[in-house]
Amino acid sequence: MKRLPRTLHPLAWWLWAAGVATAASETSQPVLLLVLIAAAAYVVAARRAITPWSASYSAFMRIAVVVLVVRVVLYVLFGDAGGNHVLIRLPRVPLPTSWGVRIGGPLTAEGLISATEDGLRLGTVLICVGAANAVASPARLLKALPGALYEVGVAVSVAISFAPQAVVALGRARRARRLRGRSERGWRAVRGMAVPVLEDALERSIDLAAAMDARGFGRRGNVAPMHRRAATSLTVVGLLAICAGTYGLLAAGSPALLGVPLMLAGAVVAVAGFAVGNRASGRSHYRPDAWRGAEWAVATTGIVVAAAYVVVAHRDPATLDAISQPLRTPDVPWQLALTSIVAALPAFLAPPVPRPGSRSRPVPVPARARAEVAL
Amino acid sequence: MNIARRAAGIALVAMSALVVPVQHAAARTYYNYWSYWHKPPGSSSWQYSSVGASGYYLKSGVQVEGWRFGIGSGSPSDPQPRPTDVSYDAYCAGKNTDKTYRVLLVVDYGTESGAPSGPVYSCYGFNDDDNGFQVLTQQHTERDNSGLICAIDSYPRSGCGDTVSSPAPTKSPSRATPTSVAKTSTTAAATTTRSSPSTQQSASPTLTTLPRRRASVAPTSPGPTPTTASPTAGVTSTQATLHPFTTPAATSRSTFPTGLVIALVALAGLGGGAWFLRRRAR
Amino acid sequence: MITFDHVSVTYPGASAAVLTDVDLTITAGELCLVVGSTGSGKSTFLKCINGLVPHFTGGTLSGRVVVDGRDTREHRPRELADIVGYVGQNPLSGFVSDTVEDELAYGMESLGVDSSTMRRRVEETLDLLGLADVRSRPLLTLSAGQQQRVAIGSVLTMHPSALVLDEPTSALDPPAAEEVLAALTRLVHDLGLTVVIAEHRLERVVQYADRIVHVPGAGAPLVIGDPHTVMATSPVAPPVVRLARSVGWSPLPLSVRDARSAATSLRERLRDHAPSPGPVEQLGELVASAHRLVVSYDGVIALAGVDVDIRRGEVVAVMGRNGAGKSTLLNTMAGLQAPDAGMLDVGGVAPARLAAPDVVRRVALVPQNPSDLLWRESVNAECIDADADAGVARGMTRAVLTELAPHIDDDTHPRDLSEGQRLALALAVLLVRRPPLLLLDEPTRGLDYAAKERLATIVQRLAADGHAVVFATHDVELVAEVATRVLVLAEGEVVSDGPTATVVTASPAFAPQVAKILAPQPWLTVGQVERALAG
Amino acid sequence: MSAQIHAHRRLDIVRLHGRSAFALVVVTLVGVAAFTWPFFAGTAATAESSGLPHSTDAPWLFVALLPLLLGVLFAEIADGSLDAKGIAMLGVLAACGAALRPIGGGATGFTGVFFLMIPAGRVLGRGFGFVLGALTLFASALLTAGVGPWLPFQMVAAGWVGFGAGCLPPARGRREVALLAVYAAFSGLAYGLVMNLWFWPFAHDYPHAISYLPGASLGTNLVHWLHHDVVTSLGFDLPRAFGNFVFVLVAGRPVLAALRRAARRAAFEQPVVFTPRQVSA
Repeated sequence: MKRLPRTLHPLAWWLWAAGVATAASETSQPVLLLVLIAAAAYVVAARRAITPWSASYSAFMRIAVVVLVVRVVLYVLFGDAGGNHVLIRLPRVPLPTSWGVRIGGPLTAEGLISATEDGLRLGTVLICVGAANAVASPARLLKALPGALYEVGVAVSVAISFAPQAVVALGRARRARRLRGRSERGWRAVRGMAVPVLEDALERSIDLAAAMDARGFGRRGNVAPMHRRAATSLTVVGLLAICAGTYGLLAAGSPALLGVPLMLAGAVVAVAGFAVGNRASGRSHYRPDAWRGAEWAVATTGIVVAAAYVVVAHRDPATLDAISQPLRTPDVPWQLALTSIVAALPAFLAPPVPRPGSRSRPVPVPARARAEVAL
Repeated sequence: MNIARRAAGIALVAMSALVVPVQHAAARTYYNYWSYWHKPPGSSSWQYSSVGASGYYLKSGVQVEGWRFGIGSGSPSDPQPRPTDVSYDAYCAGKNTDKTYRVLLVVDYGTESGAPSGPVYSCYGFNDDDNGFQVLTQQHTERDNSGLICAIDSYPRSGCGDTVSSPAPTKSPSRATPTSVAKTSTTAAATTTRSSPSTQQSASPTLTTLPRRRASVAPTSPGPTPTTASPTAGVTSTQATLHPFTTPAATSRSTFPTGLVIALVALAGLGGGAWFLRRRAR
Repeated sequence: MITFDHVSVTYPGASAAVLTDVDLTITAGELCLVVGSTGSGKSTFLKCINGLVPHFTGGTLSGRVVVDGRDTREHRPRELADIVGYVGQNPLSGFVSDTVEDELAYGMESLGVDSSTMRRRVEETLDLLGLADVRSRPLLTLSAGQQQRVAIGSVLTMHPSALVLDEPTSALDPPAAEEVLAALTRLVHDLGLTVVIAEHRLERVVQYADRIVHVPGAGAPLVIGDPHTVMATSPVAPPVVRLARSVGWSPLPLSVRDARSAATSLRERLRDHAPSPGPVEQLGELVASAHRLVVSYDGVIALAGVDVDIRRGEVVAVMGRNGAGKSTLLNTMAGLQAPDAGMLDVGGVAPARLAAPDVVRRVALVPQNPSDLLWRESVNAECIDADADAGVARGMTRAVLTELAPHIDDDTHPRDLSEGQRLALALAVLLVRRPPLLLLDEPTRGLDYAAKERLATIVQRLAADGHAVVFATHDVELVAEVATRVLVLAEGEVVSDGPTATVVTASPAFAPQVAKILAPQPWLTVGQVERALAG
Repeated sequence: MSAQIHAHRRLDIVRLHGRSAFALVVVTLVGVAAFTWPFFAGTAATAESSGLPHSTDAPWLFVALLPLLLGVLFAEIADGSLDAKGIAMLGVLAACGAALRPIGGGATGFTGVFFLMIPAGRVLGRGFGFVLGALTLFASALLTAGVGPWLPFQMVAAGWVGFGAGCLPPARGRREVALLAVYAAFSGLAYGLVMNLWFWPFAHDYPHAISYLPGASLGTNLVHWLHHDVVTSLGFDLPRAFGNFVFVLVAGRPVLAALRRAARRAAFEQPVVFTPRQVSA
């Protein structure tokens, strides 16, 4: 039977990606990591939304490679891993021992491989994120924001729709400098360019505010005060629990109950607060993204993969271990090999993406897809 | 507004309430973990290592490195590798005299039931101040998690510094007698073939300096070549050195690598598929 | 429907009231046109209707404004959103979301309209405003006219009973303005909405208005009445009205159609006169000449082999629909864009090759948005900067400015000037270097009649001083007023190039109102007719 | 002249009171924890005791937790103390910040994101500064498809930058600009160092000298962390700091003026008065 093309709920995609990323972060088994990358690549290739962000996958791919390289270079620089298969001994830069830093020294096969594995793991996580960005255009996440975050959501969507104009305005300002016979380079140019753009933006913000006000922005429906109060108290309690949980997590040897469990409980309560507040806000949503079977299916695949890896990681860590200590041929548990394939299923579970021109919802063209990773 | 004030109040109370139990809860938490010990040159007693293995660099001269699996609170009062009075000369007398750094490595699997019988002793000599991690991984395999050594020679099979409710009655070091030492040492020799081939080598004087490795740095390295060692040791050592990618019995569970094959097939299929789809999209 | 009960408004920090004792009632289904020069208080008047004044702007409002039974004292703008739809000047700056559909739905979302109703209303509105085919397009990719229609639609979906529009076309070029006003009149006639609209393109709306409110400004009392009576005296009036006044027709015709029927006698009287030639042109030497000029932006050909010579003393109007290459021609002449082929010679050199300072000595371009050229905190600072740039004695720019636009305060922030004054300042800043060639891109955008007339005189004076002026525009009235020569571009090619009178009268599309009224006789401006009748 | 009056008054258009202030405190506390836990998580075994299977799971936990907290915070702030003007101002300023971000290409680490949020925090108040900082990075992440686990951390860090700018001591004229410039440089550097922290624990397999050692003493880890920064990110942080400094120094004054003027024209906190009809003479 023919499935109608529609865009999957972004949240489903992100759950899937998060699951795969979690799985990747559990292992440093290169073969498994490569399978996960391939799975993500396949899904992206099959179910890419037609947005300017589609390119982000390859962008993240490049970043992942950079991460890998950096990682290996670091090892070569400070190579002090174990292992007895010495490939080469770099001359050691004499540094006072007190620094605790050694540059140079033996490079072992074990060290090199473990560095690669480590880099590969980080790279895989990045690639999963890139996949999510590519299949679910992040701007659509905004529509999935809970009602309590409505105002902030508006601010962000204003920012998103205005940013391209700001870029254009920057260009105009640069030309204007030339028209006044100033050079458009150098620090001083920044001033000459920034000010007109900023002035425009600020003037616009005032018109915008008027327009929003006139269109009923911030007009709360008749909210039952008990609703409001319930939401509030839930949020507050949740926050407290989270605080306590964090504290318990970090305080040496606090009872286990005080750590993650409390934190998660707090999170749940806070979310409940959101839900209540959500019902309380007298707003409606125009054509909200549907959450149907396909969404469930895609989300599940992610969760399954993550679960499998986590379980194995705690049952039998040795199998997920690096193959560098000691050097050995990777022994891949067949269960994991199979689950990794599950990660590719969304390529078939998700409905086909609508072609542009039909009911697709385009989004303003952003600057070249670029991802910032704290490295 | 007043809600907020109340909330803030609750927060304070909750926090202060939390601190109290945590404080003395922290006093007694015990972990079942591998503790790391040194006997620097000149010292005859174990010193609990404050830094991780790969952070500890050998001192020049004669010293002892120790690993002990047991229940402790992560403090110098934790059970020490046995025997506490072990010295380099007790096991490595006259070995590696030409090396700057001489090490006796003691790996003590502890007293729990199911632990590989040990301790296992190995003698090494180095010309570089390599770190404790390198010393350990010369001939032992390890499993670690974020720098913390979880298992040595795949013991324990799982877990990593798990907490235990109460400290098990640990044997006080003083009770370790010379006889027990002798016993353990012999059992070590006996067990080697089962638990870890490395211990056999460590027992055999010829291999303790790893000739191939030294050859790359110190051409003048003396000592017989592996082939002159005892047949079994000779075989294992040549395997370990010439074919680094041998699968130790400890970690391999299936003779035919089903998983690996599946994984590789999946890799090829998915990768190829993705590539093809991308091509077609253009 | 909408009642002003002795309303006066004073802004915080302002000494005098903007509106004093406004007292009127606008009945349901009425189209009320608000006229007045820029800064006279039109916007304040409109903003009172949905409570933006004083709730949003701050200030003191005495008296009462009641809309559909709701008093703006008790109801903030957002509580009036479902009865008053307010649309501002610049459509783009009012947009919250990024696609047409979402924008239309936005208002309803905050009203909490249920989703099936929302869906239905959006579809209705899309059809009503002819936006169905762009429903899923990003707002940025729409034409200005479409954007303004979306802005209107975005308030219509809330089914208000009154629509308030503050100069909905002032930021648009005439074709776009046409679209919007056409849509509006359809609304008035089809939906019977109450519409209050401030507009300075009277020639298009005045004939539809049921009532006109003239805001003289400076807190003076409003003039309220039916179009004919108000127009008879109003200082802001479209050419057709000014012609009628000067000839003394009554009843006052408000549309070209009425005027033509009234004009038979006038045509008789004018038969034996010839239009006095416009500003006499003594052609000086060549300042710019393009030969087979080809320019393209990333693949798209913007200019396909343009030939044009421009001499001192000429005022050349470049006309043509959007995307015909008008701006490109000007930008290329100003050296912002390098030609792909052909020869361009401005003052003996190819501008694109020159460093910025050398270019501005030969050619000055005022972009569509003059405030791009201004980045200082005060008029004075701006002038001093310009003096320094030009390397002339301090005060020169200021002098130029005062003769372009007298009485502008030194300390005013450039952004606080009216469009006309800002244009003057931008001109002054550029003219202080006395470039022989002056380029203006859409100079009349956002200017009211008064400002336009001032611009016309400025341009004529510059031409008389021996500058060559080239301006791209859609504004036929201005062209008729000042241009000595018209250049019509289409798809990057010159389709006609000749003296204004011939080109403009040749096609009704480019004909000014007077020409339409007095056709076939070649009269272009009220001025010409008056001169002829006087002499 | 009313300009002067307003320029000298410190605006605070996103007032933090009651729950929103409390939420901000919580976010900050948890945020601090999220960044600095590597230093305080005693031994890896402690982490174990509080339910953390691997110490490397902690960052993931916070990755999941921070967005929720930010959400709560924004919800509380939006609830009441954020009107249309504030939202619109936030939106366009965040957009400008996002538009400025690519300046420098990112290759050098030199970016314009902070250029606006610092003066804005200064002029429009610390609450506004925090929200603007966080939203700027959020928006630019959405625009450049840079959404990822690092985003919540970036948002919190940038929020702090904006908040700090709002807390700076009063100063006028050149001294104010200088003050902001120094702060900009400092925050540029600090931002880099802090952002390394969230990521650092993932680097537990890094070479010993620069890697995170669970269970090691605070001192050791601090030293290792600094090494890590010097090796991996100082090359990005210094240009960023320098860029911020020069940006603010060169364009700080007009930008501050523009913001103050806008705040004035937006008539934040302007009195709204209704008087009965005055009988006109």
